[in-house]
Amino acid sequence: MSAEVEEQEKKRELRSYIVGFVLAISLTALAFLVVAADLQTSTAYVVIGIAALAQVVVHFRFFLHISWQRSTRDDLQLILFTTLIIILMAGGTIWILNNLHHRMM
Amino acid sequence: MVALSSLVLLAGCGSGISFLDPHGPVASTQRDLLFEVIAWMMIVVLPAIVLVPFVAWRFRRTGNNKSYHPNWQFSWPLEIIVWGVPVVLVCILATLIAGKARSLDPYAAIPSDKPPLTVEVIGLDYKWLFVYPEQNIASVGVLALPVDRPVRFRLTSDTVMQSFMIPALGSQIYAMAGMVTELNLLADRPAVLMGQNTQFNGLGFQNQKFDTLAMPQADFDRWIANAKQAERPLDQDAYSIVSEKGKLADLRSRFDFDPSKGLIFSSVEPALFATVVARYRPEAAHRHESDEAKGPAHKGHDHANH
Amino acid sequence: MPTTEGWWPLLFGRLSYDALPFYSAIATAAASVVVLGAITVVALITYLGRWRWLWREWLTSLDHKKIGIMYVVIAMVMLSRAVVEGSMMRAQQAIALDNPGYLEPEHFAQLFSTHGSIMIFFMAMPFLTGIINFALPMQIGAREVSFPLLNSISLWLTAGGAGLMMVSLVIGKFSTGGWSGYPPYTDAAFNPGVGPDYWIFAVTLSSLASTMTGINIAVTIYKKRCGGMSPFRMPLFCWTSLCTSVLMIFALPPLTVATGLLALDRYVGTHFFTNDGGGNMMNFANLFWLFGHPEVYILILPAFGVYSQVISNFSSKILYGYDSLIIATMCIAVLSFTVWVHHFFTMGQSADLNAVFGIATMTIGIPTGVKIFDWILTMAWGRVRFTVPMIYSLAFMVLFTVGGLTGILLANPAIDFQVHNSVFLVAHFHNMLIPGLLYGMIAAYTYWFPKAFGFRLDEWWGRVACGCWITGFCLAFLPLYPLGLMGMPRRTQEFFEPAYLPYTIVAGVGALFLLAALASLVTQLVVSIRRREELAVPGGDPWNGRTLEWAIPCPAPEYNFAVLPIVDSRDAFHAYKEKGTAYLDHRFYSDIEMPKNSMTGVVFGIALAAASFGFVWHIWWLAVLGVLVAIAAPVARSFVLDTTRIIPAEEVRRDHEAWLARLRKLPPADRAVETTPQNRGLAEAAAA
Amino acid sequence: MSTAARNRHPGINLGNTDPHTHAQAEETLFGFWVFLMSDLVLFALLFATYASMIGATDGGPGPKDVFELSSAAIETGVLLLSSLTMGMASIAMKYKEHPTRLYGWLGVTLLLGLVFLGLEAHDFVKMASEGATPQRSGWLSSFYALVSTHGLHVLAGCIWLTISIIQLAVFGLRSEVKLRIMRLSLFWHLLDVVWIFIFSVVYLGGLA
Repeated sequence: MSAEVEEQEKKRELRSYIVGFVLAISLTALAFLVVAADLQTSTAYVVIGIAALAQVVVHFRFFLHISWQRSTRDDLQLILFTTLIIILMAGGTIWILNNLHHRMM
Repeated sequence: MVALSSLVLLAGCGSGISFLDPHGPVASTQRDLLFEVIAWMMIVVLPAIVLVPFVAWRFRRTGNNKSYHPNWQFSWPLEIIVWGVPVVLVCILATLIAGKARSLDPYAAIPSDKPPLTVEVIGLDYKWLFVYPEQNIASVGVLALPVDRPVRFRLTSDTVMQSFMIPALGSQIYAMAGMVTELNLLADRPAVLMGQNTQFNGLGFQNQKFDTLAMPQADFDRWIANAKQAERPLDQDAYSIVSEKGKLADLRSRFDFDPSKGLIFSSVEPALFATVVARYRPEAAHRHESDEAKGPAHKGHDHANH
Repeated sequence: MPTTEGWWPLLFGRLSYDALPFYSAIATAAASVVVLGAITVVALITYLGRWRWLWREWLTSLDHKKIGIMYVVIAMVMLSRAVVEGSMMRAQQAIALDNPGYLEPEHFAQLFSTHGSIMIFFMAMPFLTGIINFALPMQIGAREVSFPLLNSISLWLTAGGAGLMMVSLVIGKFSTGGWSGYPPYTDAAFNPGVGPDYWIFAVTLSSLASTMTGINIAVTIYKKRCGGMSPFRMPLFCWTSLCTSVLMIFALPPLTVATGLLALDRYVGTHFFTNDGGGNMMNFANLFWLFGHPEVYILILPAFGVYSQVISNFSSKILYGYDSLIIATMCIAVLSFTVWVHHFFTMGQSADLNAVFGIATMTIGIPTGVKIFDWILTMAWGRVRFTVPMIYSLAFMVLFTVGGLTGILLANPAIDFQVHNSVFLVAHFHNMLIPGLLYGMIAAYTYWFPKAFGFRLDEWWGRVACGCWITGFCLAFLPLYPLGLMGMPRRTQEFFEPAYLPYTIVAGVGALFLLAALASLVTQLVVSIRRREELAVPGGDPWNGRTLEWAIPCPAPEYNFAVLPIVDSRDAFHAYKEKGTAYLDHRFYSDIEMPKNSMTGVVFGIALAAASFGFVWHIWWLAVLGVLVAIAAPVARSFVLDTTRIIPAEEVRRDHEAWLARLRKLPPADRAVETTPQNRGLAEAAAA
Repeated sequence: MSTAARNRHPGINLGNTDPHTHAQAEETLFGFWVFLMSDLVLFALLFATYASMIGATDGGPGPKDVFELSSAAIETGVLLLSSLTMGMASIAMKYKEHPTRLYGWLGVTLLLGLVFLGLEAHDFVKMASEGATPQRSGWLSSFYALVSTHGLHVLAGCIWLTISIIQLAVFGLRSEVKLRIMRLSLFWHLLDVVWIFIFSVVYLGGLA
């Protein structure tokens, strides 16, 4: 591997971290500002939720180097399967306990 | 199989302890559903049970069979049957579940031209306390019900989680501290029925049984009138004695009563049930008061539609 | 006894003379058996001078086969205890009509709690983990698992948990809250004693161990397959092991959370599941069954894999519907995460919610049904040999179908409202776990035993055991179905309905058969060891096997394969034999790098078990010390860089060629003499 | 290049600069990644428990009484910055930059981790002094369980960082040490992902 290619790759990876960091910090700031600005609660929830999901994608993309293009790998499948399980478990828990709460408390 | 076919014989014996000998519409629907599901399931169960020994014996090594196909491993028609039949069967059974779900929801009111009788049930360690708020009496170890009139139970617990069940009448449901669950049942003929807790709650668990006396309205009215003469109010002191850990029979040292007839209280401290609930969940007290104001009959339907 | 003041509580926490089991004669006897058993084992090893051998060859070994065997040993020991406990309960209920019987209520409650906890966490889980550990790497043509040290750590965590269970029999009382340990009953307010703490820590150790095992097995299957072993060439046992390990990875965390939060409630005074303070006990049920339902399939899937191997092997026929079975397995694995509410239909949630989960539950019945019919079709047009593993498989298929029927009944919320918490439920899950899991594990034990030790198990005693397990199961559990329909609740120490009595007596007789089955298994082992010369199968292939593990000697060498195989079909070894290339001399051998032994696992497991004991008895110095040692052990190990050793190519060549030379002198055995001493492990197909 | 392109795993890949370690990394990192996913499920359930207990204050203090936006914001910033420095450490390791750089970045990450833990401990002490202890209500129990589980993970990460620095000094940049740092950086980045949900759901959700 030539030094030149290596240098390019290094630059690309450095840039990836910096871009990721800037995106993440902006999304974080957005979410905090929405709360600091005392927006209407439901609007705030929506913005916080979207910012959080976007930031998760940013972290996976820029810090953990997961992307759609290399989807032949097992890792992405693993992440997607984990997401499915988490949605089932956490979503199910919240659904069930809310339902029970409404019916008996 | 032997065990399952003997079910039919069972219906006769042990009267009043089981939904196989139902004494109300809920239990009888459940029994019919049980047999219906078993019948449908025979479509796959019988072939499997017959084919396993048959195929194993037919193709035994020592058998005189020339049809040996060691590499035969797939057949589309068979595969379609193998997947298709269970899929269709499960679809049929799913409609059975979906169809009966709401009407058999323990919270759903039982259709009747008579207004439901409300009974408040408090689970204690190794006994159930029944409060009749309209009649202002209470009982432990015995539950009197008028026949052909819906009963709406509201349940809570003053101890660990328990499960309230009168098998011959229908469903069971958990009773938990600080929470109120609901159960709607109806007895359609007079009988003495077994009632119990089915959720293990300690060393006296096996003794947490009670007699459910399903009786004609006139007898029920007489039973209430008798109860009122007991001159034994259920005030805070009496409640704290009843709610001590122990079996019903243990209460004989504190009250004078015949355990086979149950311990009856002639009056009940106002809002005892709400007090017990609020002990664990103070904010719940308000909610239930407002619920009461809305009217009880409403509630079952409300929730069924959630 | 200075138990509450001075130095005593600092040193010994809540321990005192009262912790010894002299409150009941039966408990004292049980504790004595444990103590005497432990002393006997220690004395025997000392007498034989085998401590060093034990330490070097077994305890610190990172060989997946030895770890697998040690798991199975744990499972067998715990199985013995739990079968005896189960029989004691059946005996109690056989005489319990209006009669408190011979067991105290508290003792009875401890029994159903330990019986359930042991059977699930310390019999079933170690058994299947052991079998997978033993067989899977050989089946995929690998020399070891991906993380051998992690494997040893998992083993020793499991052993630590099992040890804690055994200690609870001698010191203090175990929980009376059942294997599911529902609060608030198990909260400090209602159970301030040490029982629930024993349960929490034993279960948590097992839970952590299983999570790590799951990771290890999944990665092994993903990354360690031999050349040509594409996923759709793996034996079906590998597929079910993969699905099981995925379930372990994702389903054990809810259990860890549930037991962890319960521990916080008990130790710190938080309000997760308490009656008051805003606690919500329903979340415990939710979390526990988020684990509990996938757990059912963690238990059953490896057994399904074993049945697939056994039925194909002993029908001398390729598995019917291989792809179909794989799809069915994957469906089961995913669906198993969507059904947990059916364990608490009666908690009060809405009818619609119950209906959704009821229908999801029944949906699992589809792939399971498919499997049964695929197995039947595997036998069809084959040549079925009724060996012991095959008899277990046949019994399984029939009895499991009955369990499937009752499972569909329980999946219907309206019916569940009647039979929930009844002995119908007890009958159902024993119906799934005894014919489903246990028969499969014993079949696997019988099937792979020669690969582990070089000789077959005695066939006649195997059949006796098999007959006893089948008769015992039918008598002990089928009567519980009608009993449950008649409203008899589970966990009842006494009952008052005369109608129940005939059934409980039959069930009690069944328990005797189950005890006999256990005794037969022990006898079989002893008889087989005595006859080991006659039963030896040095050829390595006693069953005319189809998969790679049969291509190597019995017992298998440490490195499994002298040269890593390359496969080009499913049932690779069978294909080699057909082509006559099963036993070839290899031209090139290379050095083999194998992991060195390590004591890290032993130290880690014992340290956490000791810490758990410290927590249970509030002996805080022990708890802290144990945790610190447990952290220090892997850290210290990370400073050791020299972790592997090389087996020289020349040694591998010598051993392999010696084996081949021996093999060529063996008489090929016809399948008619498969179970006789004439079977020396060379199948006729290969010889032809 | 072709194998390097095929064998990619989360985080920094050593394909071009150290093919030997890269080949080993495949299996080890996949295993660690699976562990992280299992750990995520554990966090998901703590979140679900928290969500189900949001109303369970039992008459005690609620989110608006005990949370401060500014301290949550500072903690978030510190943790995010530490993710960046961890990334810089990975790059320094991959491209064999001068050892002091690697030490430097790892050291800064460790420092940021410790600062984060200090801030969190300070928050907890302050809350407890206002009566918001874990024993006060179900909601507070679930809050402490969730946030301190994350905190414990950060603590474990800090210990791991310390050990890595020591091992770098003792062994130099051997494959084993590299693999450990690669796993550590995955661990660290994923803790940051969990923190996104904590500040969004717990702090911002509670204060909004």
